[in-house]
Amino acid sequence: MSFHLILFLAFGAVCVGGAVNLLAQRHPINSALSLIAVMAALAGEYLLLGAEFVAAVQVIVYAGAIMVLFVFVIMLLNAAEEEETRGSRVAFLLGVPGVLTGSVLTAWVVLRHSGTEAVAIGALPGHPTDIAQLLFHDFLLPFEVTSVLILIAIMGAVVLASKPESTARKVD
Amino acid sequence: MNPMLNLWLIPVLPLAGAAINGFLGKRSSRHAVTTIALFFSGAAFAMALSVVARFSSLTLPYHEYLAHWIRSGTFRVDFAFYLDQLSLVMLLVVTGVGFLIHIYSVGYMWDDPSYYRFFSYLNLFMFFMLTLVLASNYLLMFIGWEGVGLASYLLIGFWFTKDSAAAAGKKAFIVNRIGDFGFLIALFLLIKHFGSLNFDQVFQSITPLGAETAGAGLLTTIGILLMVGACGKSAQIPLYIWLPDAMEGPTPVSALIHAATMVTAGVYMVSRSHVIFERAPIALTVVAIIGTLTAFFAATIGVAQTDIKKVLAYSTISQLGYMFMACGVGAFSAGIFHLMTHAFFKGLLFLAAGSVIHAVGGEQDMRKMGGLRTRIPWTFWTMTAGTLAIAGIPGLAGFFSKDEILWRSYQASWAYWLVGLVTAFLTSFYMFRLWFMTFFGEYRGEADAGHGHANHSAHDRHGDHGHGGIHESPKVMVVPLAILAVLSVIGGYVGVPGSLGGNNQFDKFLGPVFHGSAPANAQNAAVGEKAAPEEETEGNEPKKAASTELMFTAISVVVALLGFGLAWQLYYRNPQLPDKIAASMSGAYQTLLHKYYVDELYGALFVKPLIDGSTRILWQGVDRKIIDAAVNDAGDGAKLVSDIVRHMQSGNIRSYAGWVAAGSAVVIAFMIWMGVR
Amino acid sequence: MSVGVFILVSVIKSLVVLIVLLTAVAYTVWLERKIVGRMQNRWGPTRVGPFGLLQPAADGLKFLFKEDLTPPHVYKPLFLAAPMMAVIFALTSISVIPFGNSITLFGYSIPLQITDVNIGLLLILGVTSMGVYGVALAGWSSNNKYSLLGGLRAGAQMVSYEIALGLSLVGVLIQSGSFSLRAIVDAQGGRFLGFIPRWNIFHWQFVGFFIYLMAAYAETNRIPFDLPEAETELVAGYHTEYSSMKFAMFFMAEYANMITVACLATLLFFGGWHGPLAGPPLMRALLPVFWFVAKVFCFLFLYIWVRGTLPRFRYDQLMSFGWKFLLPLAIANLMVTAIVVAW
Amino acid sequence: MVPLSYYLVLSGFLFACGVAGFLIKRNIITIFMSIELMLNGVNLSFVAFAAHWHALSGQVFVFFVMVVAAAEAAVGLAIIIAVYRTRGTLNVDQVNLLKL
Repeated sequence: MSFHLILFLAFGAVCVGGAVNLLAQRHPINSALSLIAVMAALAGEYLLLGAEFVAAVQVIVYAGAIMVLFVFVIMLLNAAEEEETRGSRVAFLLGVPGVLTGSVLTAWVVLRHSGTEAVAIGALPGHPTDIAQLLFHDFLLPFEVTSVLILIAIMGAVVLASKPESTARKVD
Repeated sequence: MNPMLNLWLIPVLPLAGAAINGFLGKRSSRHAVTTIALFFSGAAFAMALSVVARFSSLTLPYHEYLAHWIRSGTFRVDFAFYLDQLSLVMLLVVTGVGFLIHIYSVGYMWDDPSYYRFFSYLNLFMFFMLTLVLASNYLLMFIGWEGVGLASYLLIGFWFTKDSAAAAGKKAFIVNRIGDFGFLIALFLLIKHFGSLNFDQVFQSITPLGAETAGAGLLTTIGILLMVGACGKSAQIPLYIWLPDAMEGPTPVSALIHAATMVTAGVYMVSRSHVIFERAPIALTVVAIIGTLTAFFAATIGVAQTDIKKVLAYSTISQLGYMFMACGVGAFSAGIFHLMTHAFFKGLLFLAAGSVIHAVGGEQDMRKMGGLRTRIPWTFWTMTAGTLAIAGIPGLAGFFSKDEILWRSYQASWAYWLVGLVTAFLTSFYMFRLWFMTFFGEYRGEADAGHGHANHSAHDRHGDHGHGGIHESPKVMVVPLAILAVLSVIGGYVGVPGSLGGNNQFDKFLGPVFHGSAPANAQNAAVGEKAAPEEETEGNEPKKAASTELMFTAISVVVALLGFGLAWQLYYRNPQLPDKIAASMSGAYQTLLHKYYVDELYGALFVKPLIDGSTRILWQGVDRKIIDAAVNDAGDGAKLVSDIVRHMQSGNIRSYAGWVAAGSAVVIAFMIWMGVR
Repeated sequence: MSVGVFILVSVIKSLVVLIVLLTAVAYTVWLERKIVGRMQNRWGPTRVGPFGLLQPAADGLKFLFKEDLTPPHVYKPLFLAAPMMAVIFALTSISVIPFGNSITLFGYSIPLQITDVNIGLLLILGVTSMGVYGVALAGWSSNNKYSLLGGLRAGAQMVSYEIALGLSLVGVLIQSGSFSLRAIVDAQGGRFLGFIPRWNIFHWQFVGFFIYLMAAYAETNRIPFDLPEAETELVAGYHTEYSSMKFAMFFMAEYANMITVACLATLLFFGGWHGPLAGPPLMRALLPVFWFVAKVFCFLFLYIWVRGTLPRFRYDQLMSFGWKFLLPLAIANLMVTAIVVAW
Repeated sequence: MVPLSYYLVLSGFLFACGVAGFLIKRNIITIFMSIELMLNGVNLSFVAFAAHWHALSGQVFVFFVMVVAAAEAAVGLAIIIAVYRTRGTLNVDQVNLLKL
């Protein structure tokens, strides 16, 4: 029961708890917060895996930006608790067992077929410079493509979220 | 080394004329159209003459490679031309007669609204015919073959507003298809077994083979199939039915295509393939029998016809029968000889008939003619020359060629000779019948010109210039008549048989083409002997043969005179007699009048079942019940299925997600299963 | 050193830093009140202790003993959690800030920094970005339209300016190719042509510093960007409904953030603890800390000065300024720096 | 020392939870968050593999995934706002105009 394993289990527990809580909570804002917890814990896992940069970016981008957007939208639309519907009950009765069995099966297979090779702390020094090397040399094209993608996403978001009446006002 | 002849120009010139007239003629004046058409056909003729001029200096056969067409493995077909004595003869006939008929048509078609179209078609026909004649391989020949079929279709249906014309055109086209089918199969067989379609290669690979006396072999099959094609094109039994209807076309067309050139393509093809036929006795016999029967039957039918052009049509068929008879007995040169002379006098006859029709204002029924001798002297005298020639009156072209054929057929079998003789008698009979009915006795038609106009529209509508009554044709029509008349008088002297003091020039001329190709093996007695007399005629032939030949000549002359006499009896001395005879033996007469009901027979045998079958089975059965039904049911099925499946499209996002998840779950399960296993 | 000692030292360092920081927060408040008072031509706090020096303690006591009331209709869990989040994130970001070279005590060389991770800067950025939640959730959970507006404003404003902030830092990062704050500071040692200190501000990064300053003000919701808590329009925005200690937490968080930002500015643009060294060894050991604190103090003074001087922006002005001016400028600065460094 | 498989199981569980959330939740926003959860699970396995195979590219992929997630979040949230504006609800069960 090494220190490393303890940390892993701690963060993992937070992850699992957050994920389950995301499902359990009825109010979107709680789900959002539990998701943030999951992401923070995941950042911890990344640190354990020696990927400090990824961990930092995880916190900044996911927890710091994307989830802020979610929370922002939740506040903006003042989302209320979700109400039960017939479809939801059906989905619940079907979905949860299915997902549980699926995950259990996967876990079983993975554990059954995985050797005992372990991952040590900092086994791979994910130093920013190395990552930069990869990102801007080997993966330059995908990088640019993603940049274009995100540009398009920005424009799409602007267009979609712009109020129709505002455009109407522009017209007259 | 051969001088460059530019043979390819000969077909291409008329093509150019056809193109120019076809595309620009509509807007240009009649004179321009005339100039174009005459220039290009004349130029072709001039080229042909130049070829003749340099012919002696050529080493035959002369090949001219133009461009490569099909190259597939070892099999190759080129746009290449081939010139030997045979094709030279054909070349001269086609260009010469064609040119004359072009000239004639200028006068004949002058008033036709689509004058340019006529000449465009005519030039097109020249192009294809020349391609056919000059081709150096069967495939190019086939192209010309089909092309002339097309041209004849276009020209028969030239007045396509007339139902009968359109129908006749279609009939000709379809019947020819049947023949072409056989031809094509023959070509495929040639490719399969000899890997080539070039005349040289095919014949070289065939020459070593022996004759198939044992029974029907490959060559026999090919030969018979080729003969089927020839039957289609050259209107032989059983495919002759299209030619009489083809008279719906303008008379120059009948003269050029359906008498002088196109219909003789079959004969040309057969004699071009003589190497094959000489090794297939059975095929030869088939050819001979078909030719003989055709000659006889067509003649009998011709006896009863009253339409002047129909008479000539049937006589054409029977003359073609003669030619095939000649080929069938291995006397290819004789066949070609007759082909040439026939081109002269039959072209002449048709043109003269056209002139007559023109004179009487579109009337084609001989019973409405008569006494035209004095009214249209030029036509009369030229037609007389033609009639005498075809009837086999000594000294004229038809005499020599027909006599030659009869003599050679006798050498094969007396049966051919006998039927040929009867046919000769019938020929002279119906020809003189036509002659008498047209030119002698009283004029039985209405004299007023106005009536002429009335049935112009029904028939050749050439007479739209209000001509007053009966009148001689213009110079431009008469001159070709005269030239052809001269040709049909003297044309025979190129091939005077030895027995008559000549030494068969024509046969010698064609010698290199036909001789020396006979199969080597001895048991092929039939063809061998038939080939023998030719060599003899060139030199010291035994007096016995000469005397017998003379005797036969005499017999045929007598027969011809008999025919003349009978016709004189019936149609000049007492013209009412024929009706009595017809009444007395009406059964036979009706049969003849209705051409042995062959058309009706074919209609009942092939056409009607075909139509019914395609209506009931193919249209209402297959098309409606299977094809349409399949399509409709497919659509309905799709509708049905999607009607069920669309409930998956609940529009509910989560349900979609559920489907996706389920699918991926299945995939994962499969992968796990694979992994675990 | 052994794990035990390591843990011990870490704990001690954390405690020291925490105490110092909280004290600093308290006295920054006092300082602000004093200076703004002077600027507005009044005394500021004078009664409690000399120069009102004990005022912070008094405020602290007041906050502690005031009634802690939770209004009805608030979403309780978040209403309670929000201030804590704010404080936690504010205090966390201090943990990677170095405030001096390593000193040697009892034979142990101890870096004057709680922990030196090689991505310290990123960590700070991340934590500060998390700081949004405190404000936003507070505004939302207190179920009050002014608060909600305040929260929304805070969220939008922080997310927007975070970009400019990050980009303004990238220039520095390019120049000193590391995320470790200590490394960045070390890269700024030395001088240009003898007398100009080799600080990033003098080393092409003055534009970057300008951008950073603006963005930092917005991030900390200080005037002229304090729209989330615009007293005049939103009646104190997101913390309208908060009282006593919970309000104090927001207060602490704000000033802690100010200090953090000031420290960062010092470290990134003003050479951290670099400064003239002289005197006996102990003094040599402590002078860097002094320089560091001095620079941070300057920045805090600047903060207060600006607050006393500038009016508040309008919200659309704020946004257009951030997106249409600051962001392009930051990108341009980044490009120029990249070119300069590359060449 | 933690075996690789532990990380994989964890990521698998997170992914499964994401799927479950997608299936069970009614609120569009929560559904989107479930998607983010799935992406995070995938990221974890990426990083774990990267550490296991000593190949940094795994971490690079994580960045790409983050970019995609960011784009998706931006557009998705914009869509959510538009939907809310037009339909006045965030419940996916009531956003079913496409239903037959």
